[in-house]
Amino acid sequence: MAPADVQAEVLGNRRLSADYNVLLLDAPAIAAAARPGQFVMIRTGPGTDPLLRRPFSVFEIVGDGGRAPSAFSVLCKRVGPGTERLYRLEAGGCLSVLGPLGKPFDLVAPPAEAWMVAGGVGLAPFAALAGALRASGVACRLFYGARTAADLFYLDDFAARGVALDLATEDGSRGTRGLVTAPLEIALRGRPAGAAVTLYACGPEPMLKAVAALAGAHGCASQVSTERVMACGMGGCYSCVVSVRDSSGRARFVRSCLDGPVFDGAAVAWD
Amino acid sequence: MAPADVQAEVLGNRRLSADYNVLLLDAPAIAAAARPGQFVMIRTGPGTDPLLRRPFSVFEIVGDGGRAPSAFSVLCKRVGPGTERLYRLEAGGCLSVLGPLGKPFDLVAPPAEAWMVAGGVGLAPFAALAGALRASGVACRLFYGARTAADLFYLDDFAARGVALDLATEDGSRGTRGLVTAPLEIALRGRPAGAAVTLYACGPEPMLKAVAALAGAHGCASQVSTERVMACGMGGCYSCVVSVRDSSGRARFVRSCLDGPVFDGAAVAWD
Amino acid sequence: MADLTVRIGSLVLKNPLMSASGCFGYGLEYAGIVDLSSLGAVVVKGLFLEEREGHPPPRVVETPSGLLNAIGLQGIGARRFVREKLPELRRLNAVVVVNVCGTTIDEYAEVSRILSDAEGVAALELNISCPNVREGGIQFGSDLASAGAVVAAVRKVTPLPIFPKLTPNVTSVAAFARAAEENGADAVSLVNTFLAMVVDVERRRPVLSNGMGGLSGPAIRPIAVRMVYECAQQVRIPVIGMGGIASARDALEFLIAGASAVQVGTANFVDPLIWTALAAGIEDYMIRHGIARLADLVGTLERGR
Amino acid sequence: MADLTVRIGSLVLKNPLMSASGCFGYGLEYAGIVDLSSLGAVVVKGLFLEEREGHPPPRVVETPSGLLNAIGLQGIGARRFVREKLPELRRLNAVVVVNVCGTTIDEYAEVSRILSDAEGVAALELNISCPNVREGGIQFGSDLASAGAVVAAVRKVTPLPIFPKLTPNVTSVAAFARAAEENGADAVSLVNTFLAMVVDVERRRPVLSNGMGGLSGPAIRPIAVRMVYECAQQVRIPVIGMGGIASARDALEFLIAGASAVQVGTANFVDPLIWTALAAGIEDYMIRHGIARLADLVGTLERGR
Ligand SMILES: Cc1cc2nc3c(=O)[nH]c(=O)nc-3n(C[C@H](O)[C@H](O)[C@H](O)COP(=O)(O)OP(=O)(O)OC[C@H]3O[C@@H](n4cnc5c(N)ncnc54)[C@H](O)[C@@H]3O)c2cc1C
Ligand SMILES: Cc1cc2nc3c(=O)[nH]c(=O)nc-3n(C[C@H](O)[C@H](O)[C@H](O)COP(=O)(O)OP(=O)(O)OC[C@H]3O[C@@H](n4cnc5c(N)ncnc54)[C@H](O)[C@@H]3O)c2cc1C
Ligand SMILES: Cc1cc2nc3c(=O)[nH]c(=O)nc-3n(C[C@H](O)[C@H](O)[C@H](O)COP(=O)(O)O)c2cc1C
Ligand SMILES: Cc1cc2nc3c(=O)[nH]c(=O)nc-3n(C[C@H](O)[C@H](O)[C@H](O)COP(=O)(O)O)c2cc1C
Ligand code: FES
Ligand code: FES
Repeated sequence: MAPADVQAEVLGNRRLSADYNVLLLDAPAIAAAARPGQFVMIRTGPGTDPLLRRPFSVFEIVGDGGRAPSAFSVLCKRVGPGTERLYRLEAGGCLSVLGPLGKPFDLVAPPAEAWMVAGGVGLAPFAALAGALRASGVACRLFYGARTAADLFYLDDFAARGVALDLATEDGSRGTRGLVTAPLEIALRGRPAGAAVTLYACGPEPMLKAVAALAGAHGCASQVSTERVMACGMGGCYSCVVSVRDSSGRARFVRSCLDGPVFDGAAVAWD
Repeated sequence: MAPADVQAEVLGNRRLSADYNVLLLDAPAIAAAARPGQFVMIRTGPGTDPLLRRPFSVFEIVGDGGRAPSAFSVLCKRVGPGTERLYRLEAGGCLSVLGPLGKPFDLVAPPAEAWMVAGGVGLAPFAALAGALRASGVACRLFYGARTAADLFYLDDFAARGVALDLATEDGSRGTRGLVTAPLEIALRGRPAGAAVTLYACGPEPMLKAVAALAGAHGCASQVSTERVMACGMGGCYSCVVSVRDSSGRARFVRSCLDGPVFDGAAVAWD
Repeated sequence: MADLTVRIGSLVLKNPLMSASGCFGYGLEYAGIVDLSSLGAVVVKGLFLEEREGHPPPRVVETPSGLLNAIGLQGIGARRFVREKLPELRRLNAVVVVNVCGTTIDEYAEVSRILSDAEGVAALELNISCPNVREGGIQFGSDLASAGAVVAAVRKVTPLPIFPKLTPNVTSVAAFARAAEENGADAVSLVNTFLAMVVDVERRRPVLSNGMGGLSGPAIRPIAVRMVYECAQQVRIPVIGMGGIASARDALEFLIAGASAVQVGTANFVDPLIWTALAAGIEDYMIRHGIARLADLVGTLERGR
Repeated sequence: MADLTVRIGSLVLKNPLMSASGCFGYGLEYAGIVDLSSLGAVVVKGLFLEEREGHPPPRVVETPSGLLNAIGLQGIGARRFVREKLPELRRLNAVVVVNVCGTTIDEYAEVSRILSDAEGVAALELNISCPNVREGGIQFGSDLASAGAVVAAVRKVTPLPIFPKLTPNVTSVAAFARAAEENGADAVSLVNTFLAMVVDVERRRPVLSNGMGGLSGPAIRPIAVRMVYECAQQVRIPVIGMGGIASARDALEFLIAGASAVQVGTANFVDPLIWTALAAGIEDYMIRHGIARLADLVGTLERGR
């Protein structure tokens, strides 16, 4: 399915905190085609500084009642000039949005369980993923870590979808104190022998690497969503490469915008 | 008086038309010091595209009841990316504003009359000028030309200050059809012999040149506000030069941000 | 309707718009959203004889109105290109120009021979200007004799139009354009990227893994326009201009300064559908100015005010 | 408190921040809002022996994240400067560096002599790199022998520290830095502006009255950083870096790449009060990284990841 380049109206900008916001974008062509784990490239404004589009995961896919999806949202964390602009946007504005792009997550089917592991804004691909998995009856669990309790968002939404939550904060203000991989490891240890679990991970690279290692150690599959600087998002520039082992075990640079951003955690040649 | 570089809050943005707006800026230091004909350099937003500040005349100087001026406005015409940003600003935003800068108009005193000649957004310096002149009892007349009737602004305000209006539009939709210099010439011809009139002009360069020529032909003084690309507004770059004759009659390039933007129309070496 | 055709050596292009090498993959990546046959030519990623891995990430970093890259010419090599990409490009009626790389003069010639023997390559752009590989690339492009030698060697093995791509990192680009012309080039293309560096001040290391990289994008446009003007003044062969083109107005700057055709690189990342707007904008300009043929616009810059 | 002092030849500056020539008038224009004595040095507008009118407007045009200028070195000449500006600059305790221009080697020497004889000039920056005047300037700066000859001639007539200002419009800036060092320069400063052009497509003429101009501002910063790095690798004398510095972070890029001091030009137009923020930002960085003396930061870039 070819991506679309649309002028999307901003239907709403919900500021979750001083740094996080959720933009709801009117973009039926993208919303209808998007699969969980895919991303869009957003031009944050006019002019040439910032110059490039910025990649964002498709967060929620919003349907119009029972009809086809007509809008989708992105969860943004303010870290620089591009996300600053997105944070300040008002409803009614317009954005160039190109997508959906990249390879989505592979969806498991029951009885396999899906355990999602999110670090910070790495939560972004999991609203859509949880929606799709729950719709096909997959048992879902979300391991979600952040700096502090105030940076944990959308907990009620995941809970309402029937996703079990395991929280962790670095300052211990909510859930386990420390990294989210700690409760994950405990859960992996404690799971009934033979229960098929696939780990889905999105967050800082060290977390992805740790999740892939845990998956390996506990005989689970893992799908990790990588994050590289992406200049084009379309396969045109070769900026976004991730080192991935091919079937012969040789590590090669592959474009994460085309062959990812989701990769088999076991195939990534972590450095 | 040294200029100030202030972070001015936008108290209001009145959009007069699809292209014109008036920004009211909270900047007591500038408002109190500004004299009619001076300008400010405004940074239209963050980032490096657009890179430079943009020069704008001080339009209205707004007092706080009887107390010292606390705010001033600028009249903006949308012509490019910088003015586009200013057009879109919302009240509550902040702008870097440097000023007041440049040489103001010399104010005449009664019985001399002041005839202001404005072309389009060249109206900008005349609200403040009319205010100052009327306060000292100078008879004022405004010759004001624009493309079309809808581009003539603030007529009631000038009228309310006791300024006589002579309008011209290129399409004839209001006032004389054609350029504003036509009614000006008629008025100059018709004025009582010996009546001292100073012409104040701001607008496109051909208009300034014509006004200076008319002033010369009719034995009036003229003060013209020139418009050059200005990179710094402070005398640092020598980008903004106007060719002006010195006392010996030799034309030299002088910086319009320091020695202008207001010049004696008779001294400018028009090309 | 204005006549937008462009002639480069024996090649006639339907319009002056080309993708810049390395900014459009092998073309096929964009086939889903761009009609490749609507471009004057599709210039594909630089190819050596063999596959290349390129540099580790980070490979790019954004700069004010610019992009710094050190991809390191990751690519599938000439033979795999002919086998795996060319048939599909032909099927889509793309006019294919291949950006030819080499670490030796022999490699340039060998890659050129392979591509000339294949069906469906319209022209060869000789990349003697890549700042991101130690061997080859800019090493040939910053020395007049070597640059000439590469062109002469390729000229011997191919009947295809060839255009060396010049580096801006020299005192006189025009001297290299003349050397290219004298050695049988059908055109020259310029500019490749400017050698540049961004420092990560917290880590006190270059941001890019390779250290330095090449700067592209609107930031460099005024320098590129100047260089295209200088070259066009000094050679009779066509000049293919690029560097920061992001709108029809930008493309017109290059054409008026003397470019017969233009390439778009970085701006394609921002706006992959840019081609239609560029073609329409140029045509609109020509109609507005009463210019029937593109060739009548090329190089019409007047000096002085 | 960190030690920000910088030594350039016999000169000790209180901090590494200098105004770039041509971007700060004669300094006095800013005296109302900037304490001139708080700058490491005030580098004033380029001066010939005699007054100069410069080019007709338009003299500048904005480009993406850059500024193109062809002022044409309008100035009051060395003698009037000494008479009319220097006394006030001394009164304000400014460390004054004069940017010296010439159309002949003799003129460089004569201007340097006049300025050396005057009381209150701390150093001379030799402008062998202005792209905007036909005679002099870049003509000396793009030829190794002439560049060396200018430095040697000025060296003979002045005891003041001298630093030639290098043009980036050459294949190897570092070669010019070496030539400067060999001929007795106390430092080199770089970069001057990049020769460039903007075309007014409607009028099919250059926007600037002079045709071409020099590009400055953040757009060129990554190229300037690379050149400063290259020069610092190849000479032992201090390098004074500039090109697009607009924040403390930007200044730190240059210092880490090897500049002992930095100049700020275009960004001063946007933010004339930038100096305090720059000094504070550099000092803050040094404290945060446990660097006591600025000299311990200069040139600490590590290569590789
Ligand atoms: C596939 C994919 C999906 C993504 N999904 C999301 C999402 O759903 N939500 C979300 O918020 N983000 C997401 N991201 C990340 C997001 O794209 C970036 O946060 C965004 O591009 C930042 O843009 P910016 O202009 O705000 O900041 P930038 O300035 O572009 O980048 C800020 C970061 O880059 C570093 N940086 C920039 N320049 C330099 C330099 N010169 N030296 C050193 N470091 C530098 C900064 O330190 C900082 O950490 C995703 C990324 C990818 C690849
Ligand atoms: C002293 C002074 C006072 C002023 N007062 C006011 C005022 O009160 N109100 C007001 O609205 N304006 C005023 N101006 C004018 C105002 O400063 C400009 O309109 C503003 O700077 C435009 O900025 P911009 O970014 O919107 O457009 P820009 O893009 O900077 O400029 C737009 C104009 O420049 C031309 N231009 C830009 N780049 C090029 C190029 N490459 N080739 C050819 N042409 C080009 C465009 O054709 C266009 O006409 C004043 C100017 C001066 C000098
Ligand atoms: C990511 C990237 C990769 C590039 N790869 C190549 C290449 O393989 N061969 C080549 O000749 N030029 C390459 N270039 C240079 C471009 O083709 C072009 O010359 C340059 O980017 C200037 O044009 P632009 O400003 O429109 O991008 C590359 C540029 C970029 C940004
Ligand atoms: C308007 C303007 C005038 C300049 N005049 C001079 C000059 O007289 N002498 C000189 O050596 N450099 C001159 N320069 C170059 C600057 O000193 C500096 O080298 C260049 O602008 C790069 O720094 P920046 O990007 O911080 O501006 C001038 C630059 C500008 C923008
Ligand atoms: S972002 Fe350009 S190839 Fe992936
Ligand atoms: S605008 Fe810089 S000197 Fe006038």
